[in-house]
Amino acid sequence: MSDLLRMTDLNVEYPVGGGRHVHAVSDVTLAVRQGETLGLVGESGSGKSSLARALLQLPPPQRGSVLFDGNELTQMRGEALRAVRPRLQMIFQDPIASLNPRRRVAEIVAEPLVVSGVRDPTERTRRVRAVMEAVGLDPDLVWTRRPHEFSGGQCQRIAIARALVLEPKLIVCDEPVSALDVSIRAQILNLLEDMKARFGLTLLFIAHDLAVVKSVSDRVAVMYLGRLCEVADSASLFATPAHPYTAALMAAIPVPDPDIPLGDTKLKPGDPPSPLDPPSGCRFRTRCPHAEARCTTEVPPLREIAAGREVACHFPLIG
Amino acid sequence: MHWLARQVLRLAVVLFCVTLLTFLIVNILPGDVATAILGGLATPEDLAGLRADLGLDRPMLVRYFDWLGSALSGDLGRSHRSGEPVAQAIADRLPVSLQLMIMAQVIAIGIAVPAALLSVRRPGGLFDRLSASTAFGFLATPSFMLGILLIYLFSVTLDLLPATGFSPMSEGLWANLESMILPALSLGLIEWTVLMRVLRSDLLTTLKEDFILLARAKGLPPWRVLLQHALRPSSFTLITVIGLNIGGLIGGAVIVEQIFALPGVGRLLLGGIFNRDLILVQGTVSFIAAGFVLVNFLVDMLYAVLDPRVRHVRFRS
Amino acid sequence: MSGAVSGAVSGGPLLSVRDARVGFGTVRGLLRAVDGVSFDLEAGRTLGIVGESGSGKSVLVRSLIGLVGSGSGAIVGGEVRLDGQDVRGLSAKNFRQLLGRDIGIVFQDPMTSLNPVMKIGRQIGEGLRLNRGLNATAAARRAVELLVEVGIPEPERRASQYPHELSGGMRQRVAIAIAIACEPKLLIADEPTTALDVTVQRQILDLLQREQRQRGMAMILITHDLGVAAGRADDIMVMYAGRAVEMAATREIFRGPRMPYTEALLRSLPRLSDPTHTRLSAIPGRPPDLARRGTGCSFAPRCTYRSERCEAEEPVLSREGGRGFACFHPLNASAGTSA
Amino acid sequence: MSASAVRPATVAPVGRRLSWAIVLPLAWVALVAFLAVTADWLPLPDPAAQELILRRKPPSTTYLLGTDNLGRDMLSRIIYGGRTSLIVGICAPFFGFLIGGAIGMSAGYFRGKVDLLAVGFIDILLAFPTLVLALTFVAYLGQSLFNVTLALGILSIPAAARVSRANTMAWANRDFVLAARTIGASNWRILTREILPNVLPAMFAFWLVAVSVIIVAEGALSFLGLGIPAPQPSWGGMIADGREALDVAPHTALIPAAVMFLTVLSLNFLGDMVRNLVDPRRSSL
Repeated sequence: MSDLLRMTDLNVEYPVGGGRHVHAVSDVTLAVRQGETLGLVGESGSGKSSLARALLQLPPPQRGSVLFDGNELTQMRGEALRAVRPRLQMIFQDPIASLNPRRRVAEIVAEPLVVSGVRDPTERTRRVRAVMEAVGLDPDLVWTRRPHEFSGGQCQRIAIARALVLEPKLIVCDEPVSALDVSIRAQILNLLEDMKARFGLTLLFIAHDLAVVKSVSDRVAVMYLGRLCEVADSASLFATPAHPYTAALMAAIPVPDPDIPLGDTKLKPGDPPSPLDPPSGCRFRTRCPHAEARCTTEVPPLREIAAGREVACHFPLIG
Repeated sequence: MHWLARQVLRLAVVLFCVTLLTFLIVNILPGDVATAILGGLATPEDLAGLRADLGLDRPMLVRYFDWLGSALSGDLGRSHRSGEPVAQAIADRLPVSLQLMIMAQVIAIGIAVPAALLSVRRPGGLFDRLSASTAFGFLATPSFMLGILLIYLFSVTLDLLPATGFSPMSEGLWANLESMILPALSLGLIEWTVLMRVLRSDLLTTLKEDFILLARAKGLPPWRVLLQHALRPSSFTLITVIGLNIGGLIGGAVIVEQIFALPGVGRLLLGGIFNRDLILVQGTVSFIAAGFVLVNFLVDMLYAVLDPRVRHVRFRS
Repeated sequence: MSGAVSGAVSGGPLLSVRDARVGFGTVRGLLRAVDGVSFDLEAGRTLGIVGESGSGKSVLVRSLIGLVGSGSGAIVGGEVRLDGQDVRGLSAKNFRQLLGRDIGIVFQDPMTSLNPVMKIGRQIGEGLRLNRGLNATAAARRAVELLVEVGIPEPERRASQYPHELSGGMRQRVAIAIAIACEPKLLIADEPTTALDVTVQRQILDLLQREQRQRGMAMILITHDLGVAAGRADDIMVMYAGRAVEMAATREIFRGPRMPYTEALLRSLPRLSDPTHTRLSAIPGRPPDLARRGTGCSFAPRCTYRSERCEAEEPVLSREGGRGFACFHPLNASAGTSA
Repeated sequence: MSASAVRPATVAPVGRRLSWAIVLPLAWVALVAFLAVTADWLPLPDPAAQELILRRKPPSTTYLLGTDNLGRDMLSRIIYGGRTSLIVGICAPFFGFLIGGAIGMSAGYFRGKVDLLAVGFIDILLAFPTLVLALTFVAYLGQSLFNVTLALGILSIPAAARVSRANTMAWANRDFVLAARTIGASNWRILTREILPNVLPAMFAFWLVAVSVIIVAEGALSFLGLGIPAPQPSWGGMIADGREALDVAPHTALIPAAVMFLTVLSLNFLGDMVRNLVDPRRSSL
């Protein structure tokens, strides 16, 4: 499979006042293959959302390249970038905030068509109706209503319809179900899987919930404090995590089964460091049970330890 | 102290722009000053002489920097009506204006804070509705109207207090207060409404916070929850508004000093405007604007002292 | 065992709630946020209350301790007994005393549940001074001890800091220190880890559980996360649309749910043990509008087992062998026969 | 997730019901506006016509609201004064909001250097106490209806800019703006189609309040004798005139004061109501 999206040495920094900067994303190199779902896992402060925004050039990253479908996005500006955007869409965490409260549902879903120059109103109506039906919204019922008349799950369907109407190649899903109620999540996850099959999509699926990520992702990348820890196919990553952080994350997950004993995270006590002032060397070393002197001085590079398995650790748990 | 340095720099820039703008307004706007001073019957020679006297024949920017230079050393020039040094004229009248504004502010805060605290104990209750309606009424009353109503009520009808005129502190504290109470009320009775509404609204927001629930869960009685937990985090907008509203208070003071014939800075300014006393107006307006900017600068500092979150961000080395 | 929720156990439960109701007057009519919930909780046990947003789980618990009510337009009903004492009958002063001494609370977001402009030490000591009669010095000393106990390094320095100077996990530890300061008999944790990361969540839940066991407190753990409840609660009460729809010992709930909603919820969860791209069994529809509730079972419109009776008649919570469920067509009938 | 459920549902806002609290202010403002517009066709005496023998007459059947110090008909002067107040009150904030709104929205949306410039500009205008700047402006521009409107319009720029900037910033951070950018919408389209419709209601509510503030400011200028020039009637000027006869003919000051009070009060009521409709949380200030 070929790469649809390739980020190389991506760096995102932003100022936080007082002359200080957050290093939100540091030297991330990651590819998303045509037709796959790549899960991106991390806790708050891991830089996963900054990464998503940077690859959409909103705003562009400070350093690094983003190669999407043959276009180097970081070199593009204005009109040229706008021409690429329809192929690269995004779904947001808070579905209500991602819809303009003053506009009607039909207008919201048709807006991408208007912006990208579909002038014929009947053509627009046809396509909007088609995509609404695809995501399970009844066009006649929702057409003239406004977002606040819908629940979070319905709003997320509207947002998905808006992302799909231009028939994009890649959709970045930034925590698409974490703001939804437990009983609604499965509906939206199933819908994303259906849409992926139907429209031949490639997905970059960002979430903090490992179980959710596993259920949809072919491959998974784990981030910690702005750096990649591990990239592997979903099955082997969850069977035998190679990075101590991945292992800790998996052990920390509360499992909805009282007969499975709580796992041991093996983490050193203490909270995650602030992304304002990340530790030297390996950023996970302050909590890592296997940390040695080398981890303080030397940043572990992301290296391949087995076929399709990359890990950034001096002392990986396997291999 | 990176932040502090930047704030001081900003203050300097604003002060520079403010004085420059005042200078431009007074000098560029139509209406020849010399004609205004000497009247329509003056001869061209007289006019030219006066212009040279006032330095009006030199380029504007040169004049501005001249003025700024002497202003920085405390010399604001001389009024060309009375010949009095402008700085001296302001200094003479400043105590009256300051007393008026401080008294008004004390009245405003003294009414606003208890009223807001009592209002939020039962939002929508009798006291809340009563104080809200009263505030609404006063809010719709301009200070010049309130001043006249107070004179009508306390001087004309009840004959309790003097209608106009000022008694300095040297004539005794009571005589002084007697002459100041109605002017201060004219300002304070309007000002409190704004402060009360701001504080009430912030208190209501704070009272919905979880930490208030936690304080109640500790078993604290309602008044302690209100005073120890809710009041301080709710007072930051109030402080900002007090600072910003000093601008309105200064404007109100100009009017009130005029109504009650108080010899303050506002009346000095009005006299200058009516007499087309260029240098006096330039000096007074610059002085008032600079004072206002400085007060807001101090309020901003106070904010950082009172709110540990802001202090944390600003004074981190 | 399930004795804690079955009620009527000799010696009497620590907390006993009967027919709790909370209603809010809204533009669209009375919103029944909590509609007739009863349960008992014994000392030393943990009750997990599980439900989605709007299920009424937080409102229920807050109403028990008088934190919903005056001023918010809420109408609160039902009977609450703590240690056999009728809580609702107490004078305001006595109630505050009870609240301060016997009940501790931890809220969801430690950012908003700590006073931003008050030093941490003082926030911990405040309750001690009020309810345990400690003077300022003793309260300050005790506050530092409590900070040590909840695992905060450099406790003296932290005590003189403000909440924003601490990380999220540390703030929640401080909130726990405040909650346990007065040695309460009942600890209420309202979504205590929802605002935290998984690895931090784990530490906080461990801390809560340790304190609860050491002190023999009863704990109510409110959560929307079935995983959190599974690992920490002795018994579980599932709430849906303001009502308790199922109550049982934790293992029984997860092994053989009787109420179709519980089962559907469990089945809709993605699990790490399933292979990628396993189709999830989603629950269709969404929770009902509490201000416009019709007759019948609230879950009926989304339920695969529904009958005409479910739409016409409201099932009451029936108790059967120590567990309760509100359903006309209970599942796993082998554990008992349907009502 | 569950915290939102705990927040008690807000009780139905009083303003939403069609009560006397809306009807009366609306009726009063409508009456003042109607009379101001139709004044030329109404059977009114010339507001400038003096009748010194009939000065300071209390209200009677001939002179419904009495006469002033110079024997001019008070009713006529009140109505024509209302025309002045409304022209200045409506036009000045409109001008200020057009310019201030544009500045504020650009600053709040683009941030960075644009924001820095705009905030600096606002800071400098705000550094002058409003009335002092208005006085200076009018004194040197010359007293006329246009100049008074222009001066007060300029003075409403910073307030308008602040309101629109704060609102724009709040909305510009929403995900729907980011969503509009991901589909390639231009800044102009985002500002006009996504943000403006959300900022407009707050601006409208603020405009209503600004109208009453400007009416008061115009009153203050006229009161000090620096507003609309003499024979033309103005409420502030009438109050100033009436002040001289407060002991013998209090109606000459109290009637225009009452009219102005009612007008400002009504506008504040309507402004508050609109603001509550726009944003129930920001119910005051």
